[in-house]
Amino acid sequence: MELKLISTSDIAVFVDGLLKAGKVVVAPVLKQSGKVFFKPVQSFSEVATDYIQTAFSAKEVVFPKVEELFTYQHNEEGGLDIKDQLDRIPETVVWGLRPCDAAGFDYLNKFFLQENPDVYFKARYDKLTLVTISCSKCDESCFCTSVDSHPGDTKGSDILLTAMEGKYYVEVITEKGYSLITSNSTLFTSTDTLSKESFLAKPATQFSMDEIKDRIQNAYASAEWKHASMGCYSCGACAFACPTCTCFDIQDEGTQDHGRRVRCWDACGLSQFTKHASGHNPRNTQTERRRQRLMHKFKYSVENLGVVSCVGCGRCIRVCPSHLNIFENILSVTK
Amino acid sequence: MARIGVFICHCGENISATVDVDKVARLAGKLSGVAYSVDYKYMCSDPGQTLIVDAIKEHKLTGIVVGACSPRMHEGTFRKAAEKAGINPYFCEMANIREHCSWVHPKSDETTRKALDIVRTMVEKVKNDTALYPIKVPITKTALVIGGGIAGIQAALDIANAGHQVIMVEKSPSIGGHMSQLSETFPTLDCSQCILTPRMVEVAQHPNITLHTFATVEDVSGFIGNFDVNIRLKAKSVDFEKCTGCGSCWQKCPSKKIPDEFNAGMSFRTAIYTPFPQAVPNKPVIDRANCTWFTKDGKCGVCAKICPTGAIDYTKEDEILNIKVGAIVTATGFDIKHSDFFPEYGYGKHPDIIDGLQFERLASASGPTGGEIRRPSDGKIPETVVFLACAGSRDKAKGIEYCSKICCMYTAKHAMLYKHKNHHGKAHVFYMDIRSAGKSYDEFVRRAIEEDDVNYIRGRVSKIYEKNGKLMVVGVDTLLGAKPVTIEADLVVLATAVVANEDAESVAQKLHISYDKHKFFAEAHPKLKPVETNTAGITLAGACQSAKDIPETVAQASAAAAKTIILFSGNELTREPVVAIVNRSAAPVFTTCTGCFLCQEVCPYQAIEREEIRDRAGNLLMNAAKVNAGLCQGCGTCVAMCRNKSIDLQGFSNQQMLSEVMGLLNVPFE
Amino acid sequence: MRIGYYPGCSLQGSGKEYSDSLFAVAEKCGIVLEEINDWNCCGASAAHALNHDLSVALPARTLALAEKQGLEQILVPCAACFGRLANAQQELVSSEPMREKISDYLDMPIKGSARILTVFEFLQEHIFPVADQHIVNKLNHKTACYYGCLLSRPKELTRLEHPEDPMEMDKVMEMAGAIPIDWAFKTECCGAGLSVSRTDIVAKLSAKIVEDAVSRGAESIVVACPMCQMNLDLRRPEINRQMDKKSDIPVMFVTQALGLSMGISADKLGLNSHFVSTGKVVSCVGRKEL
Amino acid sequence: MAETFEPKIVAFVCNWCTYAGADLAGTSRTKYETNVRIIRFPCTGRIDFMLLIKAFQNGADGIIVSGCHPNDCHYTSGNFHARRRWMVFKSMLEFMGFPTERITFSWVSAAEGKKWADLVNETTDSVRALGSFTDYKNLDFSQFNQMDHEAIAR
Amino acid sequence: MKQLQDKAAELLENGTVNLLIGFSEDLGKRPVPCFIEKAEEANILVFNQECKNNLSVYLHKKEVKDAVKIGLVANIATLRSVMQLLSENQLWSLTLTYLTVNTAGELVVLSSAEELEAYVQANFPTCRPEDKEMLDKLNAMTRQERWAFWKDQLSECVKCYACRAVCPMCYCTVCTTECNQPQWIKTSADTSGNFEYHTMRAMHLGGRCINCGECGRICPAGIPVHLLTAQMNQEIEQEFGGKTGWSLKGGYAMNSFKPGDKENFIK
Repeated sequence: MELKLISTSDIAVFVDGLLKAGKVVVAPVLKQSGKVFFKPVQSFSEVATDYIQTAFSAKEVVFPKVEELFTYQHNEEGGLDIKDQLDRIPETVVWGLRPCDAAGFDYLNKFFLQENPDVYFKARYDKLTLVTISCSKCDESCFCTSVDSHPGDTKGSDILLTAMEGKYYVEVITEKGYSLITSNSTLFTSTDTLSKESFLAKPATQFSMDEIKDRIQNAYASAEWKHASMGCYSCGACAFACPTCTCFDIQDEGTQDHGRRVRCWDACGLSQFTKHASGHNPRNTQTERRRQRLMHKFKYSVENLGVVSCVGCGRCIRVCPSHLNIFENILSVTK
Repeated sequence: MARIGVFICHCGENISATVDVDKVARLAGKLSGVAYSVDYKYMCSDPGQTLIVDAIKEHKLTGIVVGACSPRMHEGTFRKAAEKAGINPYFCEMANIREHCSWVHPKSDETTRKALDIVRTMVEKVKNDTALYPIKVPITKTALVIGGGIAGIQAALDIANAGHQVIMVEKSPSIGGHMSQLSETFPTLDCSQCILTPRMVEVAQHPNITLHTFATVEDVSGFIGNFDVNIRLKAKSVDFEKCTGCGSCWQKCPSKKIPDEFNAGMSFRTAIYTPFPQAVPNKPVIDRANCTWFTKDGKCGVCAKICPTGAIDYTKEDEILNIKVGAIVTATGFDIKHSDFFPEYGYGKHPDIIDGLQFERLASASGPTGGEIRRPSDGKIPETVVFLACAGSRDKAKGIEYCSKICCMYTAKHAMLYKHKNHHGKAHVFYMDIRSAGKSYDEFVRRAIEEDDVNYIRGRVSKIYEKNGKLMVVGVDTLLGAKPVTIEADLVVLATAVVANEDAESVAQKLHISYDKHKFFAEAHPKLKPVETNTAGITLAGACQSAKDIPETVAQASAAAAKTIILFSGNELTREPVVAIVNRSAAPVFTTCTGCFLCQEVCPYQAIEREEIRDRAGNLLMNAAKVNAGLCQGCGTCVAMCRNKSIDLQGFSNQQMLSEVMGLLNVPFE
Repeated sequence: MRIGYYPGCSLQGSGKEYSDSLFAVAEKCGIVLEEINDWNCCGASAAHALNHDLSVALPARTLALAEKQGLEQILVPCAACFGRLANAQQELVSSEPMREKISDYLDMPIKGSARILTVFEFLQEHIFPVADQHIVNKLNHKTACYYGCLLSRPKELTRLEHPEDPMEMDKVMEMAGAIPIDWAFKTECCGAGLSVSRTDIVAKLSAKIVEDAVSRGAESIVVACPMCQMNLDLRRPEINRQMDKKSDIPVMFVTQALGLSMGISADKLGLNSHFVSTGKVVSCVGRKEL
Repeated sequence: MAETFEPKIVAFVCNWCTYAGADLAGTSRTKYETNVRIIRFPCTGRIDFMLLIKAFQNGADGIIVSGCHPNDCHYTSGNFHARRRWMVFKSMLEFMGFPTERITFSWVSAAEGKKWADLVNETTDSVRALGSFTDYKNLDFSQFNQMDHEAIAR
Repeated sequence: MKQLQDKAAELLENGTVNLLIGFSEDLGKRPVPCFIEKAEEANILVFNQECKNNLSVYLHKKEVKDAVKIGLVANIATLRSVMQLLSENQLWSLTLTYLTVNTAGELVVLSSAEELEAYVQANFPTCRPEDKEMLDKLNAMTRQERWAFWKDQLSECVKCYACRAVCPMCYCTVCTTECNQPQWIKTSADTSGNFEYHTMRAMHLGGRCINCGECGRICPAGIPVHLLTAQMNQEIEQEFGGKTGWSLKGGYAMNSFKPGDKENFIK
């Protein structure tokens, strides 16, 4: 871990430098809808700087909403030619994600790589560097501090930037991060004092994770689940916006003769998610589906991977059509 | 895994001249799922078909594509071949590489490539074909004829004479309809009743015909071959078993001042009555609305006292008779425009301005005046009679744009009849155009003008008013210098418009048949299905479909009968299985149909029914659409309308059509 | 409900008794008629023969003024005026371009939304409901209700129930205790347009009307159009000559008749300003049943 | 592409009128362009708008939809329903900025073999002029693939 | 407000209603859908301009269906969609009572479909101005500009199907998007798959959509999907007449026809 400084004016130079070096830079871009999305940019001028949180998380850089696993083609000999694109994945830098998203990557890593690693995820992740910018603002949906994180958390990041007057603190956390700045080392000056707290946002703390962790153990039977889920329209918005939701569905598109196999996002909130061919559905009501989602975040993933899989980014609260609130729900079911 | 056989036909030179058939066969053989592929000179020839049959057996083919001519040409042929070889005929598809390819393009690689594309498309379809089996619908070989006019009578007799049972329903107490009211008929001037009554009697006596007079159709359900009909037998108050038709009851009946429908209101009848002397059945019924017994509870009762056989029974109630029939002939006839429809002619106010039917009664030997033309007001013989053709017809302002068709002819007839009876009288006819198309029709009109010197004036009449005992007919003569003319008449006869019965709409709704904006029943196709309706098994006869004269009516009636007899010629009706079907599956899904029933509205054949899906306890779980294969004609409009694809069309299923598109465009190799 | 009122030239001149009686009746029934400020000529009957736009613009101006005045109903008693206004209104609502064009001419905004009432509609909707409180004596005589052409044609505008044989006025007269006769010339033309230029034709046409009415025993003719009234009344000498018999059958406006039955004085109703004396009829009022 | 672009055109036609019309064109040996491939439906009423979308998605450059003239429908009203659907479908596509000139709607009766041939020729010419329907074909990349391609482009 | 709460309490008390669907406020004082089964809870109810959700969509929900007797605190859009649903033979298993607040600010209680129809027709909403503005803006663009607009918008769609989930007219138990024999709609959320999905959705809703605008409001990617159906409704109303959610008798323009329908676009 190394500590450096960079002046605000040099940021653009740094990013454009990365682009010149042939890297794909994926950064927040403000679209006409007024929402901010992660997009590949051609120059720093496209990058949005004033935003609390992007509409969707940066997870799709390693876990695209549609990932073409391979294409197949019926050949004259009656066989199939199969091609994948793994070798075509470029060096990529994600610029300007928030610490909560970075923490999300930490979870994604565990999920995809812990046992029998997923080659597609790995191929992308290996070529990925995360440059995080800590939060100077937050809103009532933010609750990272309730899930053992905070607006200046370095978890999952390769580099963490923190803005202060005229310059940025640069915390270089990993090798990947280090190699990224060495490519343009002249822009950075070393420093050893780090006092960023005063520049960080102060999101409200909704609950203490430790208490929740043991209270959740017997939450399954809580009668509150029904109340917590009545308003749910059973759309997948929360899961698709979530930095740690990893459910997917694999589909073949095309004909017997030729087509492609794709991996698409899926969501446990969708009514068809657990539906059997017979028509029987073990999670037949939204109550069960919502419980599954929340229990997975706060209990099952702890049991399976040893970490809570909610990073408190608050996206699910912002996107919910009926304004369901994950921390309100968690509090009510663990009462 | 499908094992498809592809058979490319040269059609002599017809295909091979421009298409490289050998290449098509060779490349088709490489398509996934194709197990065998061959080309041959004449696939439709016996050796060609044998080749197919053998190939299917030898290579265990599950389906075949014949690349040859249009399916409209030989689909049947090859499907039979497939069946012969032991596979379901609906696993055979034709790739039209002749009409749509070899004949319309020059010899070139492009043409060959197109031929291959067409074949590949059909290969994709065959892969998704499913076994279909002809739909068999049992037939109840009894026909229901609604209406006892000349149309109904003709249809009933034809069907009955073909050896089938017929049930005839007539709402009035006697059959005969409007024709029985007519005096003479054009163009021959022979007596209407003389030619009609024998037919009426024949109906009454025919062993295959069951006649229900004074009865109406209550409701109709079911479908072609299997209609379930309820008939309301109105209480006659007379026991026909006992009644001998002696007539002493109506001679003695005290309430004698009821306008007589049969004489178009120009004379009176009694409350218990037979409509006319030659009525069939010739037995009276009590018109309860006008009978003192019913109106002044229990007073009178004369007929009961007088009846020698004690046939009168005031306690009788309406009965509902349920019958099962296989086909229905609708012959409910027509009506004409009535009083106060013509304020400008003061119609309804003045007794001497009458309509065509009233004149028929005046002219009829059995009419109120014994066949003498006397005017209703004072019974005098009119010296001047004015006839108005197109009274209401062809008149937008009156909401009747159509031509009533029969008026030109019967007006000429009326004028003639009048002249024949009063040689010195003057007869004037106001007309718009004379429409006398028909065998010896125009000659007939000429005769009226030339031999019987009827004065034809081309123009319309703006008003008729009375002035010192005369009817002033104010009109215009558009030919002779377009001058207004006023004729002082003693009697005016309006050839009023022919219109649908006032209950036509409700009848149509009971039968689930469609009708036009004038409430005339709609034929299934204006040119090719003039007697069928959109509801299979229900046909039309006579003026209920549009204004018609007698010969046309009789012809259509026989046509309707023929359609019915054809339907009855087999024990069951076999239909192409190309019909729509709503998916069904096991609980808890049952079906993906959401029961919005929007499909019901688009179906031209009322083939979509509601099914209530209930659990064992009988609780209603859901409503779902269900296709009646007996009615469905397989157009598939409902399929395209169904939002979540719950309804599909066998033979042109979503899977088939989509894979055709996919197969056509995703070219595996060139 | 405010009711606008458009007199037009006749009701201030030849047909003054029409408006007098109309106001008398309205007053009796406690109904206020608001005259349209600064109204102008309706254009009948010359304008539409000369210039189509003009024939729309003239009535349109009046309509625009009415709208400005916030009137949603306008009573137009004169048959000719009614024809023009109703016609113009239809043109305005049925053609957007036309509406814009006209409102440019006038440079006033115009919707053409106000409802234009015939005298019959006015009587039916506003007088009928309260009439029986005010009708004090029966007219007690046979009368021929004469509608003329402008009140019955075209049927789309005049909205009569039976344009060929209208009954609207007959109903009013029945209510007033008269006995409307059934006759044949209700909607014939009296020759209005030619009133001045071709009195001979007027005489011919009007004679038919008077003759039929008389021959069916009518003791008065009731009209709702100033032109009709004028022709049948003013031209009586010519008419008599035409019929070559003398008829002194009076010709009243429907409102005058109604007024009588409400006990309003003949004077106030202007019944004394006719050419053919109305005395006979006035004297029938309240007499024993026929 | 050096040689002139040859469009792929799919025709969705009803069995009773247009398909028969095309047959007539064949029996009377009327020559026309080879670019059109016919798919037979019982009735225009059966043609699902999704099939048109699918056709474009799978590389069609143009589409013909054709059936019986009004009042000639074998099933009396299928084409009337179709007509409404196409009217709305077309305007909706236009609203989405879709080049609707690539879709040709037409009535071709069983007697109009000539009209069919002309229709095919006209449509082929116009679509050929419009060129390959790359607008739509280019949609067929996931957002991530787009990132890849942009990267590889540099 | 008090009035509403009391009435709701009364209905729950006397058993006219087993479950009442309405709005309460969350911590951020935003109105959120709430579900009340006990009279004493009725005091959390609120109703104001901010209550935008179209609650009728919940009537398809199993948990709600089970309650059978439902009370609905509804804005006009919600009532209108209930009308449309009734005309499509839905909701037959429910007994519905509607509570709403009219323009005069008084509480209105509707307890029968007929009352509902009368009220909706009397208070029928016009096209929302903000929609109209957007539609005119888009229609003024060139074809290419529109294409670019939608291409950019749809590229953000992740197929979370929130637009479908909040739509009361999307009540199919299995949506076409879930059909895989054949697969009509690609599961892929790539732009062409999205184009396909939204075209399909618009076609299925045109002439049925009641323009509540929920789908557009809640899209997590901020895509104005509601404009597609708004445009189609506008088109359909102009060409064929008939308003959605106007009559219990329905009158869905897309499965009726007039022989004289426009056909100038047909060769």
